[in-house]
Amino acid sequence: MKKVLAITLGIVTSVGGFLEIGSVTTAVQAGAAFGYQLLWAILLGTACLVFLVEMSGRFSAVSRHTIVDATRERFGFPFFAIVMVGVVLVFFMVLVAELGGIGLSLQILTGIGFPWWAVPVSFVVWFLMWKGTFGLIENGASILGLVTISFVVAAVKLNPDWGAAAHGLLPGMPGTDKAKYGFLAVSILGASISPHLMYFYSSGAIEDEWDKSYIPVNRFIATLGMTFGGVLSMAALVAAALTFQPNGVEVDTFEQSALLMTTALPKWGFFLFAASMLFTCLGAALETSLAIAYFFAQGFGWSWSEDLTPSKNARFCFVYTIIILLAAVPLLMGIDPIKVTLMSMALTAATLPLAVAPFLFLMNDPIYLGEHRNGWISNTVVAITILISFVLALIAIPLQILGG
Amino acid sequence: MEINVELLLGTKVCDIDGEDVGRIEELRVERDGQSCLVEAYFIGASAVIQRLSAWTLVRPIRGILSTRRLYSAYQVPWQDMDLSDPRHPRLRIAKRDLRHAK
Amino acid sequence: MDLVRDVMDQKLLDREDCEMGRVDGLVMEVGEHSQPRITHIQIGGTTPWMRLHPAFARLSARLAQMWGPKRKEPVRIPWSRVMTVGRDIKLDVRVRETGAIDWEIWIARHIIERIPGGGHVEEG
Amino acid sequence: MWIKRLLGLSLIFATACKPPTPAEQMESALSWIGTAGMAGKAWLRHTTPDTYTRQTLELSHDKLGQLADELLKSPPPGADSESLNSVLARSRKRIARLEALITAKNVRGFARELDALRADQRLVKRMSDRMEPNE
Repeated sequence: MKKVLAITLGIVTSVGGFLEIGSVTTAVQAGAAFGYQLLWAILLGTACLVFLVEMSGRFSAVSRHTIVDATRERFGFPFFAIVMVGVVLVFFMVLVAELGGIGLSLQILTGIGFPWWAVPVSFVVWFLMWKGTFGLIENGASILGLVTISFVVAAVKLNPDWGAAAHGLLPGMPGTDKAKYGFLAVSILGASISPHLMYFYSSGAIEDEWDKSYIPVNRFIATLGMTFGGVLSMAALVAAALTFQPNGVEVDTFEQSALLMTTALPKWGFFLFAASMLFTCLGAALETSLAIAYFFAQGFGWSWSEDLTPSKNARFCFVYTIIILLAAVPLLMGIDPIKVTLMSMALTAATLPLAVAPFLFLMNDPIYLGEHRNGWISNTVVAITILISFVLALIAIPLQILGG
Repeated sequence: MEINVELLLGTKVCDIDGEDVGRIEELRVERDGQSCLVEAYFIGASAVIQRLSAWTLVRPIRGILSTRRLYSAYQVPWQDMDLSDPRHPRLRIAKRDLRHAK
Repeated sequence: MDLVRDVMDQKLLDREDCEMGRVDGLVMEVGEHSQPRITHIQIGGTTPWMRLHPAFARLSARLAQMWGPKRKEPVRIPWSRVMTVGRDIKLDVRVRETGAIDWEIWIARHIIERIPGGGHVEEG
Repeated sequence: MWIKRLLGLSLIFATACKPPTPAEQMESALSWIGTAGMAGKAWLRHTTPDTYTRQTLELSHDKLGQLADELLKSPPPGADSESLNSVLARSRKRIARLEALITAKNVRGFARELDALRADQRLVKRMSDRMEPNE
């Protein structure tokens, strides 16, 4: 029974980590601008993610160590410190974007601007972490996140041309706007392969006390959970292609994205979109703050668990309290969350090699994994992901410098 | 004299004639009851592979790493290492007399 | 046993399996002719930062003077206290007596306990 | 060699940041008129809150204003800039009127104004299509 319930870890990881403001924004933008043509980027990102998440779970279940633990133990403090600076900076920006996403959802629902929501939203997120247990966050976020299935309903109701959609699963080059196409492809991959998801999942497996017997369960959960997220994100793209393209609308703002389902589901579309964004961004905000706190606690060997009372792991709780507090500041100043989102995705892409390269070593470590080491298929996938992430980094960094 | 092991890692080692040998990457120790004695120092690039426990990863592509230099490590018994200046460790023997680690 | 692979940066647990931090440094005693031996495990303070650059160590020392439990030296645990070296390193000590979690206690007392719902650290 | 190619590729992407051409501005203008149209249509079906719709119309109105100013400064080649300006100005006025009609809860007037806006959108679209070959 416990193993059946373990599926919620997969769904929460997927709903909060995969489907969040970043992937929805990029998917909707891509659909509006290029129709089905960028579906392949989501497919590729999802495929890489399935493998990486499976590995994170397997690593924790077999070795009883998280990926962060092992990164410090194998590579030593200096390398760990470099990863820490890069990763924590990016996670922080993602957190700002997610809190902003909650604020924007509330803004379109109530008409009150998102800066006003910065403090209440941050407080709620902090309070859930302070009082809640891991199980509550896990189950709550996955149940609420199921509202995103409306994306699939909307996409199907719009009668997409399945042949054309299938064609979009293969990469191609558009006739015009090559630069925008490339930028969106990079952003989609950056939004899909997000490292906080792997750290979160790997820590979650320890919080849920997985052992070797969970290896098959883990494989199933990782595949199903991430595919779930990928399908939802593709559905958002398809719905955007069918809704915005005929009207000539290029989506640049959250207000425009909110119209995603008003054609397909006239009665509830608007509210379903707002609710979907509200819940997924909430899940992602919890997940990202936890990922940051896990990162510090595991890297420095502090006690950590979302289930203990705060004073039992004071430094762990102190980290997320400070981080959430700081994340509210840019929103209070009225910085556009969508801009933060786009920037954080490009930066995620840029720091991806740092986060993914250790996988290649850790997943082949006989001391940690024994006979459960990676086979050649998984190793090839990691190698390809590292290669992709290096290319993404090379593309994303100049883009950032030039202020794209 | 006390030396911090973590700061010793990565320092360059010269042999008795001042020739460059490589960097200290790993220490082999023996636990003997309550104490922990240093048996040998490992110098060279593949000592890093050993340290990362990455042999399973490297072995299949051994053929590509044909250069002996990249692929070799020296094992220096504690008697042959002079740590009186921890920032500039020296061997008490010549480089050609060193033993390659397996 | 390989010192860097198996000991350095591993997690430390006390007698009751409480987390004590990680092996940030190891102290080696070198004599003129005697075999070198590992004498202490070093935790926290400036130790990890020194591995990055002495400037970071100075910075962390200065920050620690302004704030926190004001401990001057890194915590040192004699090697003779090591019980097992395995997945983690288990020490025959009580964590509260070593000072390894001074920061944890300080933050719990000064910040976490003052926020409603934070709970209390028990004495001892 | 491949590094050079990669750098070249990233430079191409970096040019995504260059100031938009008049043709791109035309597309943006169309996009914002389209947004106002979609938001209006959704409101007519009573499916979106009034405040949200007003805010979105206001956003479209402002963005369209900026784009119209820029298009006035550097008109797209091959387009009749006078009629373009007048149709953009008219669309803006219509969007502003739609906003007011929401406050007045005048559904019938809103529907009429929305149809007129859609007609304007088609007009701008035709202008934009005509100038495409010059790009």
